[in-house]
Amino acid sequence: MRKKKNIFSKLPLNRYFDILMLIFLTAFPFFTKEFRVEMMGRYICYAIFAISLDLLWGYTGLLSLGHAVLFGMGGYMIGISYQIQNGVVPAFMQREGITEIPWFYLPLQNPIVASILGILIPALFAALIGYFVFTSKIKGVFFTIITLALAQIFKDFIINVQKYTNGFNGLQSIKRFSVNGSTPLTKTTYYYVVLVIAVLVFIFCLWLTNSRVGKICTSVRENEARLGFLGYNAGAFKILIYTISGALAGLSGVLYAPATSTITTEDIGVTASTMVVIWVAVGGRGNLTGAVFGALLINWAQSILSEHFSSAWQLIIGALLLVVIYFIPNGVIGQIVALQRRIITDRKKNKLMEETPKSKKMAVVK
Amino acid sequence: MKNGTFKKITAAFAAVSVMLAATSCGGGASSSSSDGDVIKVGVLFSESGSTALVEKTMTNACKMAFDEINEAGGIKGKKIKYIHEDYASDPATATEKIKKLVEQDEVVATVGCYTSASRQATLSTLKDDNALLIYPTYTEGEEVSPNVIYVGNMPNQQATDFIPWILKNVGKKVFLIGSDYVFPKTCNKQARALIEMYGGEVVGEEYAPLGHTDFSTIVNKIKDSGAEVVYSALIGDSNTSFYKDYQQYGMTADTPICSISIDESNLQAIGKEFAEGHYASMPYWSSLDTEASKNFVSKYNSLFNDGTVVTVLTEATYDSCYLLKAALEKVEDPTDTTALINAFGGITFDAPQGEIKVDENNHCTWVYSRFGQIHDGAVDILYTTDKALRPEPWPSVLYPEYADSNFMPSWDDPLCYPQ
Amino acid sequence: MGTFISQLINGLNQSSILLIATMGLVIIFGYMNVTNMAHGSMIMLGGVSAFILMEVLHLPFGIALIGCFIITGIIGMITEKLLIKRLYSKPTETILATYALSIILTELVRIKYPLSQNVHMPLPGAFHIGRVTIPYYNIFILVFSFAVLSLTLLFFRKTTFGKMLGSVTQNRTMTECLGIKTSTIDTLTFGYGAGLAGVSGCVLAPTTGVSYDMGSTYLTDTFMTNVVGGIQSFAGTAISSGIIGEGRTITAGFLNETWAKIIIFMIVIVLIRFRPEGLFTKERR
Amino acid sequence: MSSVSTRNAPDILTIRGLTVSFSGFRAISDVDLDVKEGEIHVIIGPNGAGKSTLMDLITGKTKATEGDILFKGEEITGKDPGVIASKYHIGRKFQGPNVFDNMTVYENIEIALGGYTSIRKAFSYRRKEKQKKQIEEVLRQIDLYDQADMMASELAHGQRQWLEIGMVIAQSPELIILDEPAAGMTDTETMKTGQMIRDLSKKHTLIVIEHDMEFVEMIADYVTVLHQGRKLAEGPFSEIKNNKKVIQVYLKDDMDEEGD
Repeated sequence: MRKKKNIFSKLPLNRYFDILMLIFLTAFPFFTKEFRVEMMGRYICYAIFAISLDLLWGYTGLLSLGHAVLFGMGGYMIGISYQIQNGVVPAFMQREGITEIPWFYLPLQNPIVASILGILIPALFAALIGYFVFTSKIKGVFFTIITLALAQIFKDFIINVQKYTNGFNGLQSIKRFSVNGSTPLTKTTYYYVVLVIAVLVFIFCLWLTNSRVGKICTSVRENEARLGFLGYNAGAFKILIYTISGALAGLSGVLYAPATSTITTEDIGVTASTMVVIWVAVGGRGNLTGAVFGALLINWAQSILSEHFSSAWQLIIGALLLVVIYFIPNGVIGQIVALQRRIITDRKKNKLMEETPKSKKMAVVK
Repeated sequence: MKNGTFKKITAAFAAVSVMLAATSCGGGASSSSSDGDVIKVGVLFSESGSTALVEKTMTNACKMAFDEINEAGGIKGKKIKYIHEDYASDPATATEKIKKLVEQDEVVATVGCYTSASRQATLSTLKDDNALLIYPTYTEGEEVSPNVIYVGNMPNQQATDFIPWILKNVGKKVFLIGSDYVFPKTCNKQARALIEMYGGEVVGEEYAPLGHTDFSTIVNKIKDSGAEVVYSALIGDSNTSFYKDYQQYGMTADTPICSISIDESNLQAIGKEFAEGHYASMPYWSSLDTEASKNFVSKYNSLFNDGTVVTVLTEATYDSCYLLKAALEKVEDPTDTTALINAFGGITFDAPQGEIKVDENNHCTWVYSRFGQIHDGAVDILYTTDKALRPEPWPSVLYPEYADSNFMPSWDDPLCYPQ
Repeated sequence: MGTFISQLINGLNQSSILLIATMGLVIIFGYMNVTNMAHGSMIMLGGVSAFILMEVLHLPFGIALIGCFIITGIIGMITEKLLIKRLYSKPTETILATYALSIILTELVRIKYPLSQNVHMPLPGAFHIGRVTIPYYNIFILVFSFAVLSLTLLFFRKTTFGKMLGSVTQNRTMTECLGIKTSTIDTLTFGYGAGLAGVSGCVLAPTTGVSYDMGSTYLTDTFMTNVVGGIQSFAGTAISSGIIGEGRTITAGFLNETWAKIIIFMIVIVLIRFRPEGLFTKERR
Repeated sequence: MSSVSTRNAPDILTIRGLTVSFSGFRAISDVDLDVKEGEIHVIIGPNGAGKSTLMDLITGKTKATEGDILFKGEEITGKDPGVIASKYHIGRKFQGPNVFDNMTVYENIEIALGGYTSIRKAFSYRRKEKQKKQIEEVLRQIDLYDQADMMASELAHGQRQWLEIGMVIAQSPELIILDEPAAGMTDTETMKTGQMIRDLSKKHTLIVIEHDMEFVEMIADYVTVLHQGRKLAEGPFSEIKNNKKVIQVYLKDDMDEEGD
């Protein structure tokens, strides 16, 4: 921000909230059971996933209902990797008469390569879809519809090529990054690895959204046509942000699969895609904090509450979403930020009025 | 200004600590009750999501069985306390919930999981924590985990008697269909081998995506193939459309559908007129005319009036609970999982379907094979095996090499289960 | 060749199902610009109403059709009054709100009817021409969907009320100036669109049975069909449902159902890429 | 060609035989137009005369059916808005404030800053002294320096109009198109806007669309009158003011409108 000595130099409230969440998450393993830590680790992966959607939807205004496709691609890369360690052909392939690891899976044997591909491939895929969608005149809603269809088709596809993906049953026994048969990371270590990566992703997104590129993306959301007349090719920026978002979604998938030791088609379809949209909507979009908060809160609530209200959980989610849309459209965190913003602006307006009473008076008189 | 910020931070800290307190309370409440006079058992079935409905009847069966056991005095004087967790039809949640049951609630065993995907998702936890899952669903086999007891039948128990009978009594040209995923494909692979072994001919094989509703194309292909019988492993609601389209597009029960994957709940949805005359095979049908079966069905129906019906899954889940009871009675210390698993070998139970037995070696269960013709929305049982059939997780017709080693690879073979 | 011909005829059935399922969306999405993610649920509601009317109250199919139209139409109007009205020109919020609505409707139905329910076939039997079989009911769906299409077109083009609907959705401010009460018109239009969705659910019910999640498969299919045909074009939608229905069935005849879906989807994406305004719409200003 | 033209500067924008029709309706029909470097060229005409459509055509928002648009002798007909803005330096302010509402005034101007529109440039952009000075200068020009940190949506209507003018200035275009810059402003604000435009013309060429005749008189170097998609007349304001055809068609219409 500009160096100007006024109330603006103060950070928005949500940044304090970020720090609190970080403190909470860092301390978390010290006072809970290991399986809760593992659970929270999984939710942090979801939080990264939510951040990736926030970049696309919150900042750029492009609502994807198929974001889990990119997430799933990352997860499946690492998942496949642990099925074919040491050149063993997994049982589900043998069952279909495959005796050798297919050539296109060979690079995935190394989990590190698989992780990198798990980020690159979703990014490339997003770029490709982005190219098709954003260089034409397709409007916002159409993008949403296409991604929705994509989610459905991709799930069908993964189930169909069961020879290579174990279809509906998904992939299991995904290790927490043991390379060349080394001992996998312990649950708590892995938790911290995920947390550190999440923090890095968060900082990266914070930088990105405050950079010129990020501001351009925000202007796409605000008024895409106007941006064109300022000399920008909005489509290129949309492809860019979709690609970055895809890479981050892929990364979250790569981290997620070892955190649960499994990845299945439930993680990639329409339902999974809409869940992440709901987290971001409830938490608040366009400020990163909301995405993280929403992902952690809703998943945590689901885990705790489902012990009591399991059959009504979907109903609760539906109702919650309606409440958010009609009463706190900015989401929980977004509402807090907006409130703070309003208070500051009011003060500023009052101050300006006090400073220039004469010119104001003149305007009224004339 | 700084003061204000400080206040806000304090407030937020307070909020967080409230959240924490709530969490630790939730954690503490259930783990504190691990005293000596109850035996805790996990029940892991979905209450929400796509398979919730099917799993509801399984949850009910657990409730019914454990309440019966407790009324009859429990196990060596100890009552069973069952803790139900919902995995929302999502395998990843199943992983989380099995961890909760094992690590926090410290259950001695869990009865649960419906889809293969959810069962497989729990395997690594079961292995890491050396815990036990009793799995009641009929399954595709080709997997045996040392931490799972498979009470649901293996495909061979539905097919080995059914297929020769079909070839002899119905027709030799068979068309295989199924939903597009692991269970139907594996079952059909075995069916194909059996058909060829008994001198039949497979004239076509088709798979429809899960939840598919337009079967006109597949029915046309069946018609063009000249099939005399259709062998079906279609799952769930697809069956409704399939049986309807089958008749709508001019096929009749003269070319019957022989299904290994429909039960009473599907029959209700398909409708009497469309299911009439077709065949189906399962270890248990609620129409079974024995004292034990009739009592079981009427008791279930009197207890639960929630739209669910008794199916093979209900029965198998009920059996699972009783097999667990028998195993628990055999061991000194119920928390010794290894001993408990070993205790299952050879255990028998006089189930509604007849006497069943857990195999001494391969963790699967000897169950009956029953098939019949659908008439007026129920199955008229035409054939029942004399006694329970041997389970073959790796069916001998496809894997003769395992026939001498309990129909499975050795326990340390990576093919045995995903590890 | 035999496969081709029989698939071509089967494709007609899928096409007419797509057409009738999409028509409500042409009105709600195309004309009113409401991205209705609850469209699938409204189809499902139609199916459930059909079950209640035909199997519980034992009313004849013809009355059930009208009943379904009225029931879902009323639910649609209530939806519009309570939820949609406040969200015009907020596309994202509309998507979320209608999605939330679809969750709620689905769950409510699931609680009441957890099992998939059978609705009897009102027109059993079929024509047999050589090896090709055409069920009477398929012919009914085909004729019925075109009848509904023509009626809707007539309604929009010829009746005063229909023209009013058209003009409200085309130019809101202008009609407001003319003193037409747009909010009532909006409610009625939405109700009409929802009613059409309900009718399609009723038509589908005897072939697929009724279950709480029956709408989900139609949601993407109908949106795709609508977008390919041009969102405001009934005729375009008719043609695009023909193309998608036939394309999918014929592809499935030679490959399999899953690949047919994937291939048609890819073609649709390419089509949208080069004709975003739909295949059969003239470019508007 | 018009005989009244006495202007000597070279053409910055030349339009020949421009026509566009929407499903048969000719919104712009065979229009010729010359805009000289450094002038304030005001386009007037009654509602529906095709003024905004003409601007849409110049800036690439709408594609012409026939005819040519030349910028400094170079064909720009049918190019994309982004290209026309970034390569040919034509900036446009829309009718009614068209700004980025949920961004601060400062950010609005910063985004508009010319020369950083490609992805690569956008990444390499840093807010150094030079850029800050540039932005602050624009903010002073449009008198929004004190409001820099306010959201655009929080500004008054007139201020939003200025903000958009500021965005156009920040683009550092050679040709600025202003579509009704003073619409909905108070008298004071209108005066201020007029002064702003006069100041701008020292560095830029401007095309301004206007309704308000007093305002036109205040700023115009040269006026073109459009009517029903055709050019009715052109010349200095004093000439136009007395043109019978114009009075008949336009001024009368305008008065009717104001009478509404």
